[in-house]
Amino acid sequence: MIINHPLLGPRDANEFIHLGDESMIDRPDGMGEHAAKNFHEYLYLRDNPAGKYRELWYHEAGDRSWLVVTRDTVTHEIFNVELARDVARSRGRSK
Amino acid sequence: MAKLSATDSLGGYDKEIGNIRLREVANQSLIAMAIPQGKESKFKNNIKNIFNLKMPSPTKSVKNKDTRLLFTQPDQIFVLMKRVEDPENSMAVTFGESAYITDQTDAWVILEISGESSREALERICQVDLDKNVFQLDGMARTNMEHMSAIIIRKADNTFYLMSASSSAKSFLHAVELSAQHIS
Amino acid sequence: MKQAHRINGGLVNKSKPIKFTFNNKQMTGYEGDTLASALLANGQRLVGRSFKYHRPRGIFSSGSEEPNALVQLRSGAHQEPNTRATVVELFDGLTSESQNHRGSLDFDIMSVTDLLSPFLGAGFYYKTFMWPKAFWEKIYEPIIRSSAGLGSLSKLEDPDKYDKGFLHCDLLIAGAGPSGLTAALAAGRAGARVIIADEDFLLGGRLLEEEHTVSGISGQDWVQKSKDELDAMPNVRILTRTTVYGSYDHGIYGALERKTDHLADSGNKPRQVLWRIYSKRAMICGGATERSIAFPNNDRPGIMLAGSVRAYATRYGVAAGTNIAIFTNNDSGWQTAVELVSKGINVTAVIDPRDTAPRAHIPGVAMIMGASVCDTQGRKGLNRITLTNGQVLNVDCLAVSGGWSPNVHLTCHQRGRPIWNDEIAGFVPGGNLPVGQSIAGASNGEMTLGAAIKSGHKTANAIVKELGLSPSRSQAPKAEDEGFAIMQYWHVAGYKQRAWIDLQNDVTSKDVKQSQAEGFKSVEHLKRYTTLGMATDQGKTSNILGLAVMAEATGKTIPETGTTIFRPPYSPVAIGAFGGRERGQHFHPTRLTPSHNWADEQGAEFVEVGNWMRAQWFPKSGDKTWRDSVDREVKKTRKSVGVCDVSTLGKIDIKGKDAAEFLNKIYSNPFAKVPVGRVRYGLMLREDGICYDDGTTARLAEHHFVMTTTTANAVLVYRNMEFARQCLFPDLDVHLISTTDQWAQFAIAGPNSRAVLSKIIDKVDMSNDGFPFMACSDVTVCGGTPGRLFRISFSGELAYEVAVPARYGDALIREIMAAGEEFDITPYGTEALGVMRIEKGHVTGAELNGQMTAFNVNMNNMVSVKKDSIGSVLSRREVMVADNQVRLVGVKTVEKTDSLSSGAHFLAKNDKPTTANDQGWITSVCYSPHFEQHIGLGFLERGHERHGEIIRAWDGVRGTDVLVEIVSSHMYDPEGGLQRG
Amino acid sequence: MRYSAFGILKQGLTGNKGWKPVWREPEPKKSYDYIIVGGGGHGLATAHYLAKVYGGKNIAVLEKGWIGSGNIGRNTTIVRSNYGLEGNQPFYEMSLKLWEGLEQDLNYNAMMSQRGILNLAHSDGQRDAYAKRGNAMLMSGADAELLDRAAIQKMCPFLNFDNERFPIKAGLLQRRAGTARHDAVAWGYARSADLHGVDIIQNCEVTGFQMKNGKCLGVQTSKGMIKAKKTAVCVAGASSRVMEKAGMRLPIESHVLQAFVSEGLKPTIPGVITYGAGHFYVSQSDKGGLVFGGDLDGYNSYAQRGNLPVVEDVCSGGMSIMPMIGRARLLRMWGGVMDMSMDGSPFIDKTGIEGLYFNGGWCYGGFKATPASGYCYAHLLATDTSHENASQMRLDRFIRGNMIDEKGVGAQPNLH
Repeated sequence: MIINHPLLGPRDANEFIHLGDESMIDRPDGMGEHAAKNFHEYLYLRDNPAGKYRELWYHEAGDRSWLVVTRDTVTHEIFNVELARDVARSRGRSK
Repeated sequence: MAKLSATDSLGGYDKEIGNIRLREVANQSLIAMAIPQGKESKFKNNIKNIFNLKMPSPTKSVKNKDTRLLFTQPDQIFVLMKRVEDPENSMAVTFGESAYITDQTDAWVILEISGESSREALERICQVDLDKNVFQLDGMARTNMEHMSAIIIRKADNTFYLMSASSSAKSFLHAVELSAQHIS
Repeated sequence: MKQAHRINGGLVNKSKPIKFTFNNKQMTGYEGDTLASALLANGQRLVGRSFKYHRPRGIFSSGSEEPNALVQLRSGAHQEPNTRATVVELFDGLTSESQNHRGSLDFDIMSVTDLLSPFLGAGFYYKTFMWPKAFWEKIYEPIIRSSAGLGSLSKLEDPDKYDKGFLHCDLLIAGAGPSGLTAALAAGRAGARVIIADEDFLLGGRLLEEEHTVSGISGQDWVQKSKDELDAMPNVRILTRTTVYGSYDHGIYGALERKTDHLADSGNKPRQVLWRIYSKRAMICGGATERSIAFPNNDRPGIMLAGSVRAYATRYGVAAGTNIAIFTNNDSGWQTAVELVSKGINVTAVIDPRDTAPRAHIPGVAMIMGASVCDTQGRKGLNRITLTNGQVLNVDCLAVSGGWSPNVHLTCHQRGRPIWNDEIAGFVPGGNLPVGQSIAGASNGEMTLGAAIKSGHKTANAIVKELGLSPSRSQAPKAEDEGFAIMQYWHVAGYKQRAWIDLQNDVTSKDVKQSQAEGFKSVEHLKRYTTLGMATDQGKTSNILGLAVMAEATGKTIPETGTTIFRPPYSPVAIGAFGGRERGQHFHPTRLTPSHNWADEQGAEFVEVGNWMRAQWFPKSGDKTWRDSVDREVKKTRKSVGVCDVSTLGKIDIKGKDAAEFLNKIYSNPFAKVPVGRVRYGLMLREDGICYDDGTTARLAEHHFVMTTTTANAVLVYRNMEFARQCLFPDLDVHLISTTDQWAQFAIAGPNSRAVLSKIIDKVDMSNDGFPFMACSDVTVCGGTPGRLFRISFSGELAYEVAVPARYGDALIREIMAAGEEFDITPYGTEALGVMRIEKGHVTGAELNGQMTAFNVNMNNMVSVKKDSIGSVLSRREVMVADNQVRLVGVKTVEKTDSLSSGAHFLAKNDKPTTANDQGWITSVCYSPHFEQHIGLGFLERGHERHGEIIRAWDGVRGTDVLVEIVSSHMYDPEGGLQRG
Repeated sequence: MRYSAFGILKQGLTGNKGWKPVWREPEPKKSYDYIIVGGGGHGLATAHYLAKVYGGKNIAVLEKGWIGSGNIGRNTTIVRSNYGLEGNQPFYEMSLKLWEGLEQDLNYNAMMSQRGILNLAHSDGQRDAYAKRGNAMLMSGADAELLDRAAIQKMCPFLNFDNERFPIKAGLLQRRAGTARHDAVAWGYARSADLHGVDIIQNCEVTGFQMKNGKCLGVQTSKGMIKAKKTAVCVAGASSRVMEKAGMRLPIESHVLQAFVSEGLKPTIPGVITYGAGHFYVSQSDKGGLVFGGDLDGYNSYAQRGNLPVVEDVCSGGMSIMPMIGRARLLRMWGGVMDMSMDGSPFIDKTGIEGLYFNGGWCYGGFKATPASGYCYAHLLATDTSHENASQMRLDRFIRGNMIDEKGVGAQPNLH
């Protein structure tokens, strides 16, 4: 596969490490209410769609960016690649 | 106590294989500079003032006679320059709060490959497109070769710098050497 | 031997004879021959035996679709089984042997299986070999296995080299026949970066094998002219002997180039190169493959594909027989007749089941319409055929054409489904081609030369436009559209004799019908039940026949019956080529420590630790065993001082205003308030609450920490920290960089370590107050070299770690050894390191194996409940902190002379070794020179409250069972006075 | 029709015209006591044991395509019981024992071939981990042997002992392990289930569940509504997609695992061999093909095909440990969809919905589990209690913190 890195352009996917669902960004508050239940759902339950899927890849052999890749799990077509840090910020993560 | 003497990763390797020349480049310092959050423009100005260079783009290095700047991460660049002692501290003085500086000189080995067939040899280990029109002069890419992390820079027409981890320098040299042998 | 079947003409170089052997028989061919064409030229008809019934087999085709003519090429370690004679280029000294027979090829005793064939039909083995039960393993299966397979491996290491590489292009053209060449010319002239690849050693495809006129000149001349033009284009790369074997995601294609296979001697260059081709666009110009017709006894040597008989005559100057009949259901068989006759080859008859002949007359050839071949004779070579009209013809070669199947394989590798085309009676690509892929020519069902060339030209020009280039104004070469009409006629039914569909695996039309009768009607069931199409030819000539016979048996149409999926590779690829150069010592990179050369000079034994090579111990003369060395290193270190290279530990520089806060989230224990100049031990959990890594982190400045990780986890820890930094806490001002390779780091341990280091370190107050336990500092060493000093201890002794830039590591170890000489300093390796950490009770990867919690290792107080750090919440789940969990303990043998072994399980004294009685296991053991007995660490149910108990360490796989006393894991200097002193 | 040597002889002498369909092709009834969704190995085995051992009646197996078309139709056919954890080992040992009697149980030769599995170790730590595992195997009643380098060299002289990057230090051998003819397993179970009255309905896709008051009353299918007292889902590879129709999210991701087979060769490799320092395992089929594989591709996929990096990685592992295979040719490569669970271990459990049961999450180890999975699932369906050997294979184990994580890599499915 080829991942079109937003900064570096198209790069072979073998330079990247795949982590999984984009929702791994949405880490619950460990000191919040229902933390145990929230962490169980966060870490273990998956939508696992056959089709469009937003997932995290890490450019380990390249610029060490974490990316959010929107990819079809049936055709492997890639629609969009974003810097995960931007996505994280847009989802309200900060410090 | 005697002062410590330095040992280069490949002992100053320099060899010709067919029409390819392969040599270790050991007289350089490599310094990582991370850009503190909120200090981007200050950092950029310092780069301009100190090196008289612009910020490198993600795929192209910038250079002058002594110094080359490489993009390595969205908030980090590498400075490749003539060898200085303890660059971390000397640079820290110059850059102050506008950069976090880490010496990387000893973490890397630098090989220079040159000659007409250098591309043909690199074709065997480098998955980046090195076509003259695509990977232009001063182009750079961080990638992997034979399971080793590598930075490739196009220095001249058929001349490339190849940088990889110093601990596996011998394996890296072997990979490049073999590529030259397999085509010649 | 005279080349009795050689005729005039052809593209072989008759001035360059080549000597070769088949079954030790000396033969001669010419440069430009394949092994198959040379064998035919020498009149060698019998070349192999079939898989199941050991039927005699001859050359069937002239390309990579060959099911029959498989040989073992070369000899010794170079022996290459199952090699298709039809694609082997002849070279001087080539040796080849037939395979799959017991006894000689002519008298194969295994051919007795043919007589038993009524009992060996489809799936027979599923219904038998079950009685008595014990016979399967001992008798039946060994017999089945020994008769399975065709050729054999030498069982010696493959002596050849392989390599890989990466190519990039705008347009990859797979296939250099008429459409491919036309496309390459069009795209090349427009300035596109083109790669054109063909599995043959010559460009031209069918133009080499058939007589055609292209743009007013002979097809062969046009090929030469086109090649010359392409050769002159710097933007075009021609890869002959290169099979594009697979289509992968996003325009990536796999191709295998045979570099030196056609040479007697590789000259120490790689035999094959496996290319990964990154293409913006790709064109499949793969042509078509001819198939046979299933008629009774259609498997004899001499029965061949008609197009191949033509190819042997036209390209190789070889007559496949002296008396040839042609059996065809389509017009191409007639063209074969015409061309053979024009070369002076005797064609007895053309037999065609159709009513009307496509031609009025071919001189000297009987035209037998409305008839089929219904039997053949000749055990080891055809000598007679019988027709449905009762005629009997004496022929030694029967050229059969059942029509042509477009080579759609590469369009299907991403699970595209081809669709049936009634007009050409074949599958053509469906609409769902891989992104960026186009197809032209016969592989797209454009069966005539004229149409193929036009489509190659048109498709290439369309691609050129998509690439943003301007098509050149040149016109498509002109060529005729020859006839290709076909009748869908698949098998000659109604006869008792077997009619072969899959020649290699011996699948007959009866097997297909039986499969249907037993309910295996889906194409996939058919394939699996009968093994149709599973042979080395991947069913290239048989799949559609099988499908057609199944369709007829079920009363369905072919498209209703379906098609099987084509998977890579297009033709089989050597495993060695996929492995490339990553073999032996170069399987993975080797990482060396800064003191490696020095340790090597000391005669150290090295051990692989991940990709690192580390000194395991340093033998001295007088050491009888490795234990002698290790014991000595431990004793001398504990008594005086020792030094060990610990550079392999992961080192991460962490800088930024929020570095402390960041570490506080990463580590389970508090890190926000570590003072500058201090080191803290940190425990890292995964988000699921399991211990994951540990190490010390030093605060060298307000905004600067240096983390150490275990050697094994360095990359993983870094990755996870980048994840936390970018994805979880994107606004923290914190920056990471790996400095593992930057620093040479040595542990100096033992009561005299301070004295040794005082000689090395410049200007530092080394007193216990000046530089206490867990202190750290930037320093200079040996008169000015920048370095770092940490007072940390893995051994439990007074100990330090000193680091300098890696290029000074070799010098520093020598200086340390010199400085330590007066204290009898010893270097120690990973074994002594392990002994001392077990004595001290420090955990490593053996304990933190990814399954253990802080609770299990008695460090639950290190998981702060006052903050939210990675893994803290889920570390508190009920089962993970239950009372009956295993806990870290120390163990000592009750008898001092007993040994312990890691991996032994704990059992109560009188319990039997059962899963229910299992109480835990031993993770690490060593002989302790300090305690003068074997000790270990392990996990035991409620172990923390069972110190003093005597239980068993049972190691069934090693056959030992010893009594052990459970003790605290902190065995050596439990109060820690030594390391603090 | 009972299969026997006499039967084959008789058929052979009479033109093989008397063979009957191996299973019926019934139309679905309006309602069943048990519906098993998924006609793969596990579903068919469940039907067999439910009918034969637990006396279940009125059972249907619904299959979307042709039976055996899922992972049992494309896998590397390894049968073994060499696990280390208590949650797994007794289950897989039960499975191996069922394999050992399978042919007699089914009157069908699935060609179970006990030629052993050898896991190579390349460091002292790996050796000790194998020893720990081997001891757990022995405790469960399985067989295990720890071999040293010399013993391995004697057994497999063709391994790389001379120029290896990661020397062979030891090996864990289970002699009773081996391979079986994967398709035949599905066919054998189908035939037996059919003979016990189970309706096997092919080309019948489940499109939804019929729910009422939180209870599952049956399934909607491409052949209409079918009611069931108990609906048992067993569709590994498609678990998430099917259970989503019941509103469930699972601790499962779908990943692609590639496998490879070489051209047929005369006997070369004695049993199953796994490389401990690279991603490679291999065996040789009864037909002579080297059947081999390695790691997952690493990304979520339902595509049933993989990509080149893993192909090359697997082959370089193979060349590293057994450099004699260089000249053997890779004939076919394919990819299957794996139900990768969050700890690498499966589920056989009730769901929170009454009448709906779930079996899945087999990762890439489902083939060897087929008999025990069917047996334990049948037990659960018949008794509504977990079989003792599957008692930890529960859906709630992550809430409770009872992971069965053999590899110790945590909640990251692509690493299991």
